[in-house]
Amino acid sequence: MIRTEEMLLNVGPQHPSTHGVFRLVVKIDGEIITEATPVIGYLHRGTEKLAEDLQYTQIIPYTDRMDYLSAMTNNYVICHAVETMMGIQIPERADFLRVMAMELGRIASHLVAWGTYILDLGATSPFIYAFRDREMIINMLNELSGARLTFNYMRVGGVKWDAPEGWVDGVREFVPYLREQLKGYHNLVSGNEIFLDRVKGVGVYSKEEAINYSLSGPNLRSTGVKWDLRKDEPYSIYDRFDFNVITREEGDCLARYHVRLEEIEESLKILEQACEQFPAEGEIMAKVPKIIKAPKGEAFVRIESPRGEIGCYISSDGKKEPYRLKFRRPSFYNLQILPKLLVGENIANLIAILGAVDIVLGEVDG
Amino acid sequence: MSGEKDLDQLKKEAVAKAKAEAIAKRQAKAAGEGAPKQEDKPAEQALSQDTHPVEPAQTAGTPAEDGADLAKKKAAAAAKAKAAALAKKKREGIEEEEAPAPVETTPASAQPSEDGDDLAKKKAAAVAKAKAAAAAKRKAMELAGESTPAEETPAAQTSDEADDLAKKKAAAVAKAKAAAAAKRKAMELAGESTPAEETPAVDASDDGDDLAKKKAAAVAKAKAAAAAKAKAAATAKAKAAGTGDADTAAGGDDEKAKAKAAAVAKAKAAAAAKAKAAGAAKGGDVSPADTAEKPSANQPFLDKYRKVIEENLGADVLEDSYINKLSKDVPTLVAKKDTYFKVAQFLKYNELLGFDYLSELHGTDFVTHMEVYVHLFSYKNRQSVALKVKIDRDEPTIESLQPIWAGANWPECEAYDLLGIKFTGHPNLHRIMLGEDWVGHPLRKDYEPYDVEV
Amino acid sequence: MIEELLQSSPGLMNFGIFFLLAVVLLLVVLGFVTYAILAERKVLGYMQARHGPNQLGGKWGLLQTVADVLKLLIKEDVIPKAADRPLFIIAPIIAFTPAFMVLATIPFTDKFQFADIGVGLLYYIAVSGMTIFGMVLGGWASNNKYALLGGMRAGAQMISYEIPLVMSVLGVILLTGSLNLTDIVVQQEHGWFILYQPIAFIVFFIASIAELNRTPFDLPESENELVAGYFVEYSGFRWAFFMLTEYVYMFAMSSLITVIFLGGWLPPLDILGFIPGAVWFALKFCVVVFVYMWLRATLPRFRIDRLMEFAWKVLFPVALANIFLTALIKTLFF
Amino acid sequence: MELLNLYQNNYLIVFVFLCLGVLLPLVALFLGKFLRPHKPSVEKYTTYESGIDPFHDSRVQFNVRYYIFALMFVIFDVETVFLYPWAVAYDKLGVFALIEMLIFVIMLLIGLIYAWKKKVLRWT
Repeated sequence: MIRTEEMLLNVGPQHPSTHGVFRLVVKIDGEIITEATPVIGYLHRGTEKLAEDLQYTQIIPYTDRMDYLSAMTNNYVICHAVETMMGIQIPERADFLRVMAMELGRIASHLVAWGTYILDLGATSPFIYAFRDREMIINMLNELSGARLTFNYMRVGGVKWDAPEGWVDGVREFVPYLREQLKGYHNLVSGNEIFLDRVKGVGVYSKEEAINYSLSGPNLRSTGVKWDLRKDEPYSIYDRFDFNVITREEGDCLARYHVRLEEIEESLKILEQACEQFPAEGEIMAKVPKIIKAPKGEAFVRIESPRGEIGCYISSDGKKEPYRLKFRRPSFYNLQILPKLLVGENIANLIAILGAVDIVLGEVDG
Repeated sequence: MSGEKDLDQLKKEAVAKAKAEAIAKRQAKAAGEGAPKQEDKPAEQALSQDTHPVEPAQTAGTPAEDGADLAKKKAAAAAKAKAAALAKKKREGIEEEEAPAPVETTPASAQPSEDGDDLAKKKAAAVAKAKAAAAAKRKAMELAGESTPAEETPAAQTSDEADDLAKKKAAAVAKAKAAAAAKRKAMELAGESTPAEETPAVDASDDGDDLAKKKAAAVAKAKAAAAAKAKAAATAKAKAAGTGDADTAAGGDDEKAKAKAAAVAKAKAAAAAKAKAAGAAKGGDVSPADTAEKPSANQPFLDKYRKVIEENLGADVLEDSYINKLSKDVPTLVAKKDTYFKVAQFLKYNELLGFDYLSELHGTDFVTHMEVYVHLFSYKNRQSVALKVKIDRDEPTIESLQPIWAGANWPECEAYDLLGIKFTGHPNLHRIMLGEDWVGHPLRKDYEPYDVEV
Repeated sequence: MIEELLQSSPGLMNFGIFFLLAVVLLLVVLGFVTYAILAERKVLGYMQARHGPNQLGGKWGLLQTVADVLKLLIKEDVIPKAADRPLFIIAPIIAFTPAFMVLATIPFTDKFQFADIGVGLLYYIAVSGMTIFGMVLGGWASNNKYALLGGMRAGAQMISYEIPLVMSVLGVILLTGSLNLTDIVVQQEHGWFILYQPIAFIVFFIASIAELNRTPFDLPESENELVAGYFVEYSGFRWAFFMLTEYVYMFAMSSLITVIFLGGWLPPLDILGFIPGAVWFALKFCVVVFVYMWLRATLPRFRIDRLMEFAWKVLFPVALANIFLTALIKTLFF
Repeated sequence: MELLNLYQNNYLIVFVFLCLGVLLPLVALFLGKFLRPHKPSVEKYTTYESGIDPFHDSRVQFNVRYYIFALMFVIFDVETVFLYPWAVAYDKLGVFALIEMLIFVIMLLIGLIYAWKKKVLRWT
């Protein structure tokens, strides 16, 4: 009998396909993974500790750096938490601006997820196409907030800047453009046999497992759980828009791929309606005290980020800084199922499965 | 609540006996209460009240009215109970303040404290004694809390006050959430009322009895009990103050005094208009308060959760439960440390609850204690619940939820890493963020960076 | 002159002349590689809605690759401590030498050919197989897990695809009855073998991509899984030789496909015969190279298990069937 | 004689290519020595392991899957080598050789099917 040994292979933190400083120690037999141990923390910046000495408004820039691919939702979740505690009503125009910014961010994030996923699978062109289209979104958000990645756009009670002249028209024009591009995306990748071969039936988990492992977002919806906080626990003005919650039943990488791509279309629907309903004028900030002090007590809110449900817990002792701030970071939770999925797969599938989870390390490590 | 109900029954059957026993127990408990570990929530509440007089008092100020409403509205009462729980929590928050208060009160409040423990039962007994019928029982329970210490006359007063206070507190808590404001007011009131309490208390007690009956009739439910507990605690304090040196005691324990004062104030009002009148006034006052409380659409869910849990796990597994108005009205359950795992397990596997999704788990260092906050969600019922547990800060150990929800794995590691909470039964508890060589737990409030350059 | 030289008795004189001619070819090949890389980057660029290199050497970036090579030349040479030093050093040489050797037999036109040996095709296949050693050795010598996996993959993949590659050519050999590449071209005067042997062409083309380690069969060096596969530890000029190997093979393989299936230097129609054969060869050659680049811009990467199964379960039986189909048809109809 | 010369010259060319193929890397690497810097440091000479100090030797007894593919290759490559002369001389050999070769290939095909059924052809 030929004796074979298992080899310990270290994937990351400096590895092209871990999407950041994520480390995975895998035990392989040939190319088959027999055990996988994720190691995180390389990007831990202690946001929650820092926040204890910061006023609420000062925390917002820190949230930009968590999920840096959709910073708008992070901005929103902390503002939403404070507003919920203080019972602040947001002006309608500000709500629209927020929703549009968040949906643009969601599209941008899904585009990156799509592009990098295909790149992980070895095709280079879709990545560039995705970034080309994302660039347009970044430009729009840049016009809105003055920054391309770390927007720091929202404030407790509203938004920092009003939309510049013609901005909404820009969004309106962008919607049909991206719809057209999405068709191209599908033509390019979705039917490709090699692609299907690599993602179909790979990394399958059931509905029950997904729930048990606290997955959320596209990772959860790919198993058929029809749950989207925008629809089911509406916050902001999401109840005014007509859009669908995309689900797939298979629970494999292909299902996650499709959920993301089709969610872009739903976001476009929201954007379209938001452009229609956008109030011509109005305040962009509610009347809030100069120094924001959340009332004594605690609150936990959760909203739908591109990666799943992002939550914010604030425990306040009535001061201007939070007593304890905690973010429920979807990538952190979504990543937990990884060791289970990887056992028995080969290294090529490792990449496919990890890419389909769509993590952002800034978020995983907090 | 169920415990209280039982108490009521017991009270009905052998109120006098119960009273005697209750008193004895209460005394004993009072002795023990110094350390707030009463089995029943009421007891805890009582303790908390003793310890956290201020909060109750604050709540009580407004709550007195609420209490009346509570009595009327059973559901409201449930809400109140929650509110009471909140009040308790607040009290706990105030614990520091409370701590001193209890000491003072202990002598005088020894009885009250006992009441707190057995308040429900004892109170019921006391009430029974007071001849307050079944209706009176609940009140009696509250009263008992009050009465046990001061017993009949003072007890009656206190009990009324206590009830009111509790209700008020609960109502106040639920409504305003601005418990702080209420507290402050209550504290002020307490300062004033404490002295007045005694005398009015007597009247109030009478009124209280009547009220108790009325309320009891209406409230008679568990809600009252919960509220009663809170109230009882407050009353106990008040009593302590009253029995001992109402003024001094009150002065000694601002919080208590406040709570008491709030109660007293109510009592005073009652006294002024005579007990019944006062009761009526309270009722009138309360009703708005109750209505204010009611709006929470999640109240029925909280009631349901509590009911299911109590029916299956016993009445004493939950330390507290309330609607967190600050957090989108999420029903919040506070488990005891030793029942936390059981409750969590139950929340997931019970068919009626079915919280199959762990949305969030983290810990917080509240200096006096550590707290683990778990946000659960049920995809079947589309409902949320928050589960909390308080654990000792110096020896932060708690069962791991990982065996129940696989998703608790990393969050618990994170809590361990940043706060030093040890989760027993966790398959791989390691320092997930900072690495095993990191010294200290950064999110603890007493954290000192080991490396000055970091 | 070449004829005379070939007919004279071999000696040092001949060696010297051949050597000089080979150096010329080498320079041509290096030039091709330089601009093939540039072309690839440009093609990929325009396919991906961008420009590719456009700074050095004018707006076409003509000197970009030259600058890259110079940069590689002055890059520090790093041999990891854990590596097997002698093997590490000779691995790129073993990989490169056969790549250059195969060029000796390729007939670029009817006049321009170096070694016109009778078993040219067999020679090509045999010598090109040597490169696998270089890759496996490089992976092994690096003493790196990724490199080892990459080397193993390279070995397994290239030997697996070698079989359909050589089998598909058998159909052509059946038609020509010769292994001499010049003969093969000459016999295509009345129709390219791509028309007579379409199945063989498809199998050969797919297998050739795998042999070249190009997308979608670039598993040995798949940067997303194995970082860079067998040459992950190589840097500077040593790494450059692995890359050079790949591009020289692309040159050789494109030439071979042109020769075997596309009629070499022959014009597509007799009327177009006034255009020199070299031009036709270059055109066909460029089309093949372009298709390789095109595929690279379009397709994702195969998964290793699918790749191996594809070779053994699809290509190999198809190639085998093609041989007997050809033999049967030839027996029955000709 | 001329044929022999031709033959020898052709292989002389192959030899020239061999020499050149070896010389080019040697010369390039040798000349590069004068151009490139040499500033060693410990980190630089560490094996790449995704940014972590390498652990666990990479030279281990590896999965036999690779080995089995190599064996398969030997079998079928030899088969192919047998096919080559047959193909070249097919015109002269005729149908009889075709049937003979068919039998030979079918026997090997049975081997392939056997391996297939034994799941040897699966990478995982």
